[in-house]
Amino acid sequence: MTTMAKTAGRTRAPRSRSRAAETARRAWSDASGRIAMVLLAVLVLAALLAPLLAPSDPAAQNLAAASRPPSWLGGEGGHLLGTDTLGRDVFSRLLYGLRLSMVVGVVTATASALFGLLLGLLAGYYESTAGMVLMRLADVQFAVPFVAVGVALAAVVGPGVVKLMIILAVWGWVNYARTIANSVSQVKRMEFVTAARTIGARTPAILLRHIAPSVLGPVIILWSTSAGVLVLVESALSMLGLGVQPPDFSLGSMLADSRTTLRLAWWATVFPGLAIMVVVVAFNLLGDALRDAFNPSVRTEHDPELW
Amino acid sequence: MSTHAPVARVNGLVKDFRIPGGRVLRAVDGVSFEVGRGETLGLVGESGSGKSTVARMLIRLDRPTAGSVEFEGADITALRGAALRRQVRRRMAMVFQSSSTSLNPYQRVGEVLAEPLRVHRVGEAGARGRAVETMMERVGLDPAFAGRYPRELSGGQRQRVGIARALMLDPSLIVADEPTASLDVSVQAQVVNLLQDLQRDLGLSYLFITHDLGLVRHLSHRVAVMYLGRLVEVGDTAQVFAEPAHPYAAMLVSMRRQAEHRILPAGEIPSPIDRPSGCVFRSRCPIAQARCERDVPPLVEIAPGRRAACHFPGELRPGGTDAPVHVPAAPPLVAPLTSQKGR
Amino acid sequence: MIGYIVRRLLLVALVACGVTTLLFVLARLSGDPAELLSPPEAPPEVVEATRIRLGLDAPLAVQYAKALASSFTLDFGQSFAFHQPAAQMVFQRLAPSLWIVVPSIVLSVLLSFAIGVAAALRPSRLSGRLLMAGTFLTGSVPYFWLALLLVLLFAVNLGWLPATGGEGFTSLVIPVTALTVAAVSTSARLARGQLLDSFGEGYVLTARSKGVAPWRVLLGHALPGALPPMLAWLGIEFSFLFSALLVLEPLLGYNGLGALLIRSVANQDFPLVQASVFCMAMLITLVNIGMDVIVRLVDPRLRTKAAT
Amino acid sequence: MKIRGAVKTAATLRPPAGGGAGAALAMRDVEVSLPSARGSLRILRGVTFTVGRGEVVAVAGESGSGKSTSILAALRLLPPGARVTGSIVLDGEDVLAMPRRGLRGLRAGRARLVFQDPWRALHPMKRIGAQLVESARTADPGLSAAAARELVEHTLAGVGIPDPPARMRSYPHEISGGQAQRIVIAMALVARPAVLLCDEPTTALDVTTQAQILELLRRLNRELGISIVIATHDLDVIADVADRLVVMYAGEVVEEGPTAEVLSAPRHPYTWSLLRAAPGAAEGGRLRAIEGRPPSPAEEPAGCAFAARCPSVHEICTTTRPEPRHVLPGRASACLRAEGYGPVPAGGGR
Repeated sequence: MTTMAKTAGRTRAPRSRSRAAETARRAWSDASGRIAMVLLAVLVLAALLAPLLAPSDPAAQNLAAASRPPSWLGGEGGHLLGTDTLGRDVFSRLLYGLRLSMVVGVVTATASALFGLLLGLLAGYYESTAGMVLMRLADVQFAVPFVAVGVALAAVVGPGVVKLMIILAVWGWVNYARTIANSVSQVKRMEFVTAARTIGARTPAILLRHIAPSVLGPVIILWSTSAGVLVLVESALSMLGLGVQPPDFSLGSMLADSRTTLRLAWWATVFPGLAIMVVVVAFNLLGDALRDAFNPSVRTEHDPELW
Repeated sequence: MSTHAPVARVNGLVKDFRIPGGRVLRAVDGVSFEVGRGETLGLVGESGSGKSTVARMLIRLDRPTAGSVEFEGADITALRGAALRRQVRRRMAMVFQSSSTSLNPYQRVGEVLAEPLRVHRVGEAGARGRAVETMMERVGLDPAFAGRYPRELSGGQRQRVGIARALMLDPSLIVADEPTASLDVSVQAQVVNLLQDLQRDLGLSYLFITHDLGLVRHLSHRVAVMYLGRLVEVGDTAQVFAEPAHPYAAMLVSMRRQAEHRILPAGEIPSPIDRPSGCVFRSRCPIAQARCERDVPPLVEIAPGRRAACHFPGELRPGGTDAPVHVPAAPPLVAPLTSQKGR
Repeated sequence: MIGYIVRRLLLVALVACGVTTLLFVLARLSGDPAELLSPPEAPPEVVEATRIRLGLDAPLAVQYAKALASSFTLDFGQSFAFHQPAAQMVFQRLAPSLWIVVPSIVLSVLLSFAIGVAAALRPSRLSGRLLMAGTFLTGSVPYFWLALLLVLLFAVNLGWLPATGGEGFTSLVIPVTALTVAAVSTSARLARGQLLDSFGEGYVLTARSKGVAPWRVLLGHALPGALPPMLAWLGIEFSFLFSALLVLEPLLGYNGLGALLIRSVANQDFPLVQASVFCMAMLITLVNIGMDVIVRLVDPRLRTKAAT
Repeated sequence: MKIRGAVKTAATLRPPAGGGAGAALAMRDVEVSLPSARGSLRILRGVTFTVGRGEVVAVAGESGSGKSTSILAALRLLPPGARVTGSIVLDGEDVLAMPRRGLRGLRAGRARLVFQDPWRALHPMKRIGAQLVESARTADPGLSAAAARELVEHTLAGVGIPDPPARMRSYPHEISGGQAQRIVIAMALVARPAVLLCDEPTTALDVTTQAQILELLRRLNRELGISIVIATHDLDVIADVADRLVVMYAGEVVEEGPTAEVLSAPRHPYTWSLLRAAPGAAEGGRLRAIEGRPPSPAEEPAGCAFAARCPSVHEICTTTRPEPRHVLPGRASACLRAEGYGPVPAGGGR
């Protein structure tokens, strides 16, 4: 074979699909993954296009049109999901509330993922020193219920959405770091890491090129589920009046606002709650699909036999 | 084959591991040997004998508790950082047991092979690409596989990638830790042939770790036998297999004799945590005497080029000759078909 | 084993220090601790008196040592709002909270076990998939929202249950239901996954190859193998339930530790905040240590690892 | 030199309860397909072989040849979703037609499995004694707990375990590989089985331990008359244990016959190539590798599965699928050109 022919042969032979592309393809081919992605796309679009989609100003009060049931339950004024006790259109508020909830979930999950990834890599690689410190820290963090700290911190620094996100992100990294440190301490014992050492690769290169790609899967899975959890936590804190402060509002603070008027306008409580649930379901489904995509298991889709 | 100047020499290597409970496990206890230029030294032993730990100390993945490692005339026992990379990492390479776990699943074959060059800043990107291509052909891989991931290759192909990676920096010594243990016999033969061809063409030296006696006999010039952290016998392969001096070596060798001549060891291999006093093999040795319990037998020269650590070298011999190797006599058919019924 | 327990109990001390430090720093961050530790809107001379009485004029290191000492003696001072020792109040309020948490844990364990086993036995059939889809949905329900809906339905509309706490057994129904629904999902999914992994293990194949009856393969071989991670999860769940209580108790007007903490934060009743956070942290840590010990008792591999 | 350390003969091992006429295991035209993401994979393609009573038969082949699947299929212990056709008769029972309860009885009392990795086979969280007692009592439900313990103790002593009562109190992770494999064998023996199916019983073990375990198996066969089937990838290991050899390739039986004869004068080019590839067979410093690799279970070669790697391949081999047939008395080969292999020397050359 001549060199030219060889070169031609090489260009003809396609590079195999990258791991990332392959994983994405697997996640998409999974039914729940597809549902999750479509659902999330719809949610993100709804949040982004809220100004276009919302039939009315979400903040506009109209006491004359207060507590109107959803239009399909015979409510007047054509409010799709009714109005709250101040006469604001629930559907419009839902779209705008979704924005803040999604931002809180996604931004804080991403921030704590990045922070946790960095620290987890170090803690897992230097198990006996940095790892020990991290694990003890995690023990302490773990012992204090998050809401308790959130409440205490919010009392000290005052409520507010940015502060809330910072608190959530700082509190969340430990969970990431612990998971990642565990994965790293497993991966670093694998032969390909030893192989990298025998060719003289330096520690940063080993961490970034050899270990990090292997733990990225767990990080992304954790990111997805924790985004859902954070949406929940934000609404929980908002319920206690410690999250988003008026005039801003999230799905959680909509719940908080309407809970005292449950008798008058149940729709103002039910629909924001449902929306939270849909967001959480979407993130959880995505997490599940990604988990399967990252670890294509040999477990067959057949019932186990125990006889 | 072994020439005067050894490429590597280990002297009195000791490795202790701290284990939970404040105790110390001595995995390797005073091991000394040398690997000649262009030579294959087979390191044989059962699991827990410390052979892999010796290899890791030789290639300086682990630092010995005591003893020294010499490589290409320099003491490399305590090297670190840039000096370690220059004197050891560039000149000594390792081939691993499992071809599936020793390759990063997230790197394409081309990246795996280019990495040693990149790490040591050898050549430009284009030159590296050509070097990778040349090396792939050298080890019998289609260069088109450069864009593939390891999981897309067969076990034998992956092991070829592992060998190619070890060769990228043109090393003088390759430490091979059971490189064919995970392969089927037919594929093992391909890889072993490749390793031998490379040795012949490039003048490589191998430290070949294995538990497969047939393999060690086939490809190593000299053999070193380890038992529970100690070296019990070293010598020319043919001589050790013909007339083993140490009872443990005799026992191993007898496994290749016909059944009636096999010497089965008594009981189980002791735990490295509490090794027997005196000679480590005495608890399973058929010819152990009171003396073996007291005195540690030193590894002494019993004949030119032969060393054994036994108070009674050569007294236990496997009987008989080698069991007939099943080399089938009949050649495969090349003649045209006679009966073409073919059902 | 004893050594292990002792070492784990050292963790309690560590957590105690950690939590105290956290609260100490929080108090300093929020401005003048003397003001924080005085009743709200106290005149300057009262604040000054508090500062001297509590030793807040001393150097920070001395104050920190004192804070640690007071944590270890469970002496958090008097509550401003209730004029009682804070620790004592916390202990009084602990019981009502446990009345919610413990039944929720027990119920969720039983339910998730049943669901997990049932789903693991038929992962490919519709019933198994439906079970998993069900836990998926319940796991995504905001528990506080669910509690509100339950109130709306059973208290407001039907009038079967009291809408607020303090009415004995019936007022437990709504919070326990909400928490159980929230907790069951993750544990059921964990149980299913662990069991399915266990079914693939060599020892299950061995048991089947011995001709062991199917129910014994399940209960005697597969289940023990799946147990340790499930037990470890229980400790984590306990922590989660306490977090949820902080939201649920004030929401449902239930007089437990959670409501107390939220109220004292609002009141700036710092001794009470300190006492209740400390109490929760200790409780969660002890439960987790208990779970670790049980896991060790169940799994002999961990036991010898610790011994050698 | 006296050979020390060979396992002592123990009178406590009792012969199997079963017995009678017929083969211990007869597989005929067994096809197994396993479901996978890309459709079903044919793991076994018409496997036929017989294990006579009191015989030791080795099923040899490289990874993916279907040897382990054959062993598991004999007890219907294949992964869920597997489809089996053909006929499997184990200790006189039609395994594929048997009701579940009956099959469980067969597994419990008459045909037992020994796995490759003893640590994986033993439950890590249960004491060894409990696992063996359970084994004895599923085989014989009438056995009292005390009697079962006694039986287990005796059997453990019989397979060469020192201090059985102490071992019964230990957990699997506390013992060495050789002991663990003896214990797994003892776990099968307490049932007094007529057939012992071993799936690579020595692969996970060191070479000297390997010899000890094979010695034990041979003794069980001679003294108790247990029929033994051993799946293995190492022809050397079973050379002097097995009476007969079944060679498998890509889910098919390619050759069958008395061990010594097959090893010295193979009638199938795969067996021939495999033997030549072993390190001991090298002449002139090079091993004779078999180039290429076996077809994957997803492929369906039109002709002989070995055709692509065969040194004596002929056009017809790529189009016609060879069936195993008797080429000599007691010898079967699935090669269209088996007759061209010359006469088999008397006595098999050993």
